[in-house]
Amino acid sequence: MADLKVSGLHKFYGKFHALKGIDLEVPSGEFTVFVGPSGCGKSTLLRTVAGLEEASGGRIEIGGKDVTWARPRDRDIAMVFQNYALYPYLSVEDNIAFGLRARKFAEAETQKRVARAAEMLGIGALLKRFPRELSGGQRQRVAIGRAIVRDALLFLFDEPLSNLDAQLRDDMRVEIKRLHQELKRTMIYVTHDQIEAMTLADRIVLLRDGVIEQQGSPLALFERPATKFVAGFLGSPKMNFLKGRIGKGVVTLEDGAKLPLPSPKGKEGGAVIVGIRPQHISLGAKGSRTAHHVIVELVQPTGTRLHATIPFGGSTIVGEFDAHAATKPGAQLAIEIDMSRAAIIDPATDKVI
Amino acid sequence: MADLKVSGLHKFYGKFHALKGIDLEVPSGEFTVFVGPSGCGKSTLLRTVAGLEEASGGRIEIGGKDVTWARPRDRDIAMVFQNYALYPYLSVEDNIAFGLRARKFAEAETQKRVARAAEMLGIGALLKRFPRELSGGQRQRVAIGRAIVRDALLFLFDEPLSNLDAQLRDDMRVEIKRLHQELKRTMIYVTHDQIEAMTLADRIVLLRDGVIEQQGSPLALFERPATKFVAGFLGSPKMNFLKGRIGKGVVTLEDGAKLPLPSPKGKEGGAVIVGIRPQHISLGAKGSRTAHHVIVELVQPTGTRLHATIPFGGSTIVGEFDAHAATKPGAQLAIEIDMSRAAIIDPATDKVI
Amino acid sequence: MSALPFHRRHDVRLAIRYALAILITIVFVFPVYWLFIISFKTPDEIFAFPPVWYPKSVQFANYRVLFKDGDAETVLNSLILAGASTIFAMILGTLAAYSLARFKTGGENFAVWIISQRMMPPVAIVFPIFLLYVAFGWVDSFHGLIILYTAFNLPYVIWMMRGYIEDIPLELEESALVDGCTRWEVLWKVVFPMARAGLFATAVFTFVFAWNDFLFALVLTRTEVTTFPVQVTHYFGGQSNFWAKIAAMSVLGTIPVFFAVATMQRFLVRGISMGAVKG
Amino acid sequence: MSALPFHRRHDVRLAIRYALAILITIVFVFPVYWLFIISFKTPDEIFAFPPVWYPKSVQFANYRVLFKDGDAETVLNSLILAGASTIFAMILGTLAAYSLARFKTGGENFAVWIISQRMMPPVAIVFPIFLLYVAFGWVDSFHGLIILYTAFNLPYVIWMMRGYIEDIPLELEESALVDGCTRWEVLWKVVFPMARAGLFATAVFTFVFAWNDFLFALVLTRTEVTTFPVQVTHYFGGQSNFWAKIAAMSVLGTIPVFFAVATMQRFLVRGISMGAVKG
Repeated sequence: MADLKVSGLHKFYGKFHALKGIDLEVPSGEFTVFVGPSGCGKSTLLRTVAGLEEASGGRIEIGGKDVTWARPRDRDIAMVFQNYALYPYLSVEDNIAFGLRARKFAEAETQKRVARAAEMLGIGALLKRFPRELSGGQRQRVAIGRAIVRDALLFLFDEPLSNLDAQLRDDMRVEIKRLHQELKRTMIYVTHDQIEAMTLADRIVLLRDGVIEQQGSPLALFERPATKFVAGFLGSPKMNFLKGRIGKGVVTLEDGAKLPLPSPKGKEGGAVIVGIRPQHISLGAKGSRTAHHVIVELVQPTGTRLHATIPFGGSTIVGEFDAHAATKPGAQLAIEIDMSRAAIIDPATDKVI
Repeated sequence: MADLKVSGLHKFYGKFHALKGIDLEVPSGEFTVFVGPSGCGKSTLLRTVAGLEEASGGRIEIGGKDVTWARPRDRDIAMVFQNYALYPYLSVEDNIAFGLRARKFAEAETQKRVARAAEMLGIGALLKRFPRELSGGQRQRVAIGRAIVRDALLFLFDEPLSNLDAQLRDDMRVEIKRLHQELKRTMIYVTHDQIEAMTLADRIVLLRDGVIEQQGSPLALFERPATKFVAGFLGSPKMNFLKGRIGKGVVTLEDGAKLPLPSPKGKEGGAVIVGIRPQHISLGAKGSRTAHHVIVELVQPTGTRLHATIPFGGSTIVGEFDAHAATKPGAQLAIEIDMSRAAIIDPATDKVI
Repeated sequence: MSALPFHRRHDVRLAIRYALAILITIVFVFPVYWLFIISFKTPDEIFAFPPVWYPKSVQFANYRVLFKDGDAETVLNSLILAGASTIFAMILGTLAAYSLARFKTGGENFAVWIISQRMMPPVAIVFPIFLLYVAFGWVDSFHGLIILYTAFNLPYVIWMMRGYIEDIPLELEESALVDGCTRWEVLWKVVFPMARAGLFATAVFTFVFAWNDFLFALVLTRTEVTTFPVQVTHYFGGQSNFWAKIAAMSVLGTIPVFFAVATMQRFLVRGISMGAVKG
Repeated sequence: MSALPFHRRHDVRLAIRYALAILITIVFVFPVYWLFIISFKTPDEIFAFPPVWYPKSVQFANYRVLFKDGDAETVLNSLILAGASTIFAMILGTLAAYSLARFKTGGENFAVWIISQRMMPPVAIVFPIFLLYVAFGWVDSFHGLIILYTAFNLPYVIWMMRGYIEDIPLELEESALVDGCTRWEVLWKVVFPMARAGLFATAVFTFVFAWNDFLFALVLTRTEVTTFPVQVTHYFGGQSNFWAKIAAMSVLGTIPVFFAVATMQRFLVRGISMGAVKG
């Protein structure tokens, strides 16, 4: 059963066409992530679902009920905002209880629910404090608490972690995922961060310029991207793209280097773009027939791994190696490229062949 | 030769002791990164070096000259700010030329330098535009351009990338590193992001609560951290810390699990904390004598890799595995821990033994 | 927001500070002191030369006479007029400001047009208003002046409150809408508490503007609702013993303003610095 | 800043909008229209009943007489006084505001104290000032009123400019200091250009305050520097042909304000909305 069904949804801001006919179903209990670069329409889509923006056309159903023209309060949703949206003049307790009191819940029930939500999020000791006395992570927890006490059909998260620093973001990510496993509710999460999308989602909906570019499980999108855009958007460091021409069982790159084609694709002589992930470039033996000899331009250690920027195939690629690969700018390397996992892209359509 | 020498530097804000006697030398031509959690004093240190904050005690020498009480303009420094600090009423060209004109450079020389800096940063086509017409990345480039035309002895960067999104941050990081290789000038860079510190630095200065916790090359700090704080601060996902007691050649964890000690450390029966990086946990054969049998609690795929959260040793650890390790919440795994790379920490002092 | 560091010599700060200190003393403090002193002086002391810098004996005769003559009553009239018009202007103005801030009613230019109204020379509109009031029979009435002050202060209230409301993060209101509030509940439960300091600060200014009005009260009142500023000027140009009366009246008329500012001080501090702290 | 969505029925917006529209028409637009119309009426038309809603023939007689009688000269006097005092108040006030904003001179309470000065009832201080001016021989002089208007507007300028200056990101100034500017150069090259819209908006208000002053001009001038508001009131309570003269004077006296607001409109829009866009 789909808790949210969006059909033919359009949204205009003046002349700007922000959503261009979105069709989408979010199955009950799933964690769905809307992801894409800024301006792709992901936030607009979420806000239109919430009723904070008015649809310019199309239909939105929540729990089987048409809510396209309903007020936010009549949509059975709860929402967590990027900047926490806590009321500075209310205590943590009153902040969490705000939605229940607005809906005239009995005070005893309100108290019970607030206590349970606070316990679940580990903020039981903070209930009497005020938002200004809390750290960023604690505020985000209170904001989540305010959403979950509501026990709504749909939980919406609008980039909830982007105001936190890297370390805290990792921790909160785990916590949100754990919360989803515990509550088993339908959650929709908006982010521009591909790593958040990959790690959190049951299903990723990748948007671009107001249309859905591809949707599916994180691994499906990562390993079988439909377009160059998807391939380049997911993964870090970014996929390397090299221009080339199809030959007999090989792709010839701009500088003449040849890469084997594991299966025949495209027509011979046709232009293609080869997409290679940095993780699929490895160090080979010097003198090996399949290895390419290159000179390292720039090196970025990350701890256990190392990213090397290497001029290759008429462009510059990044490879990920072991931290002790002993490469320095100027060093000579022999690299092997795992072409079985490369994406072959038609430059005319930007589609993966 | 040291371009910057700081001795016994103290800084008070009212009663708050922000810098507690910093001693530091930055060798000529090196890329030094001040890193640490927010409030550690890294920005205060940079701003005091720049003369934007007044030292409460100690001595600052730039290029061998005591500048402790000098105005910023008399310190021979150039600085890039987090929010770009571009003048919205000046064109890109005038922004870059601002410092040269303030110092009464000849107009011909100014023009030449601006053109060269713009070319180096690939913003030659933007010179007539205004900051509001630029993207975040372009603005950051203009800000860097304004610093490099000055040709100062010391280049200071105050979290220059933290206003950019993840993708752009990666790109600009590479560009700053390339710029340093090209210019070979002394650069000091402040960030709270350990990945930026690791990938950019020739030398990391890790601050905590106003003192230098450890300094050295990125790999030295990552692989031989002096304290638990350093071990936990660098690396992603974070190092796992498990409480245990020293036995004969082993560490016994809280739940009774035993980990081998590669070399004798600490005294028998003493409490220790074992620090294990997620990358040093691997999948072992089921039934192997050295493997630990665990149940996965949470899984976060990142593309080619996967982070699994696993209850173990009386706590919860995160392990990094291949994306196709086929682990799901609830799955049984056998894991091997590479104890030769573990950090053994004395819980009394938080020092690595 | 950190302060700029202090670099010993080359600094603008000292120059500005001295200029400021001297100006403040001459222009602001001295007249107020002089006024206060005169109100306790005997008639002889007022025009003595060299001037009497501080009175030999403090005497309340000048104040006692105010209550006998009914002058003090005009202070009460001013209180009623300023108080009532402030309440009305705040209610109407805040609602209008919300509409401008959140629904962009009329756009930026409309907001500018509204505040432009505040710039219309009072002396220019007082005449048609007088004709209008004669026609309505509103001259020399409380409701006439209350309506006028309300209308005259409305642009200011709209302008100020619009700024304060725009400073409230939109998400706070959106969150309340999602959580189950109607738009009116959002106003009560989110907008008013968030803009409280601004509300009080604006109310103080509005009160003071009405309190200080001289021209409208002069033209539109006769004997029934004489206000304190008009009453004071009745004694201008008179004998030396009137000077003492004027001084005493002035001190009396300054007391409500003093209390309004003093009791609202913490809101004024917050309201004035609101813009600065929100980043 | 996005606008809130419009939800068909349950909405505060319509109610507010109608109330606003009606109020504006009655209170602001009608008197101005009436004034304008009267200035072109013949004496007979002015007190006609039923009222003449628009004059049959436009005639400039009322205006011609202003220039013959020297009434128009008082508009020029007002221009000189308001213009000069605005320039002085802006220079002193902006420097003081910079000191308050960046060096935290005196702290928040000092800033509130300064703006509190603006609330002092003018009618209360006009009397000691009059005595002071008599002593200095400044009564009925241009410099006397210019100094007074400067001093009276200073708190307002300081308060407004302090807000605008605090809105300038500190890094812009720091960057200029590092790049080689002295503090004075920072003021010229960074603070003034950045606060330009605020500067102009504040100057317009300051000009209008001085332009509209009635009380100080009434008390402190005699014949030499009569200002336009004082001159207008000379005709109050006179014959019906004076009404026409008053109307014409009022229109004439509104023109400079109209021009000040019109030419500065784009700065006013920016200055007024500055707070809103900085986030």
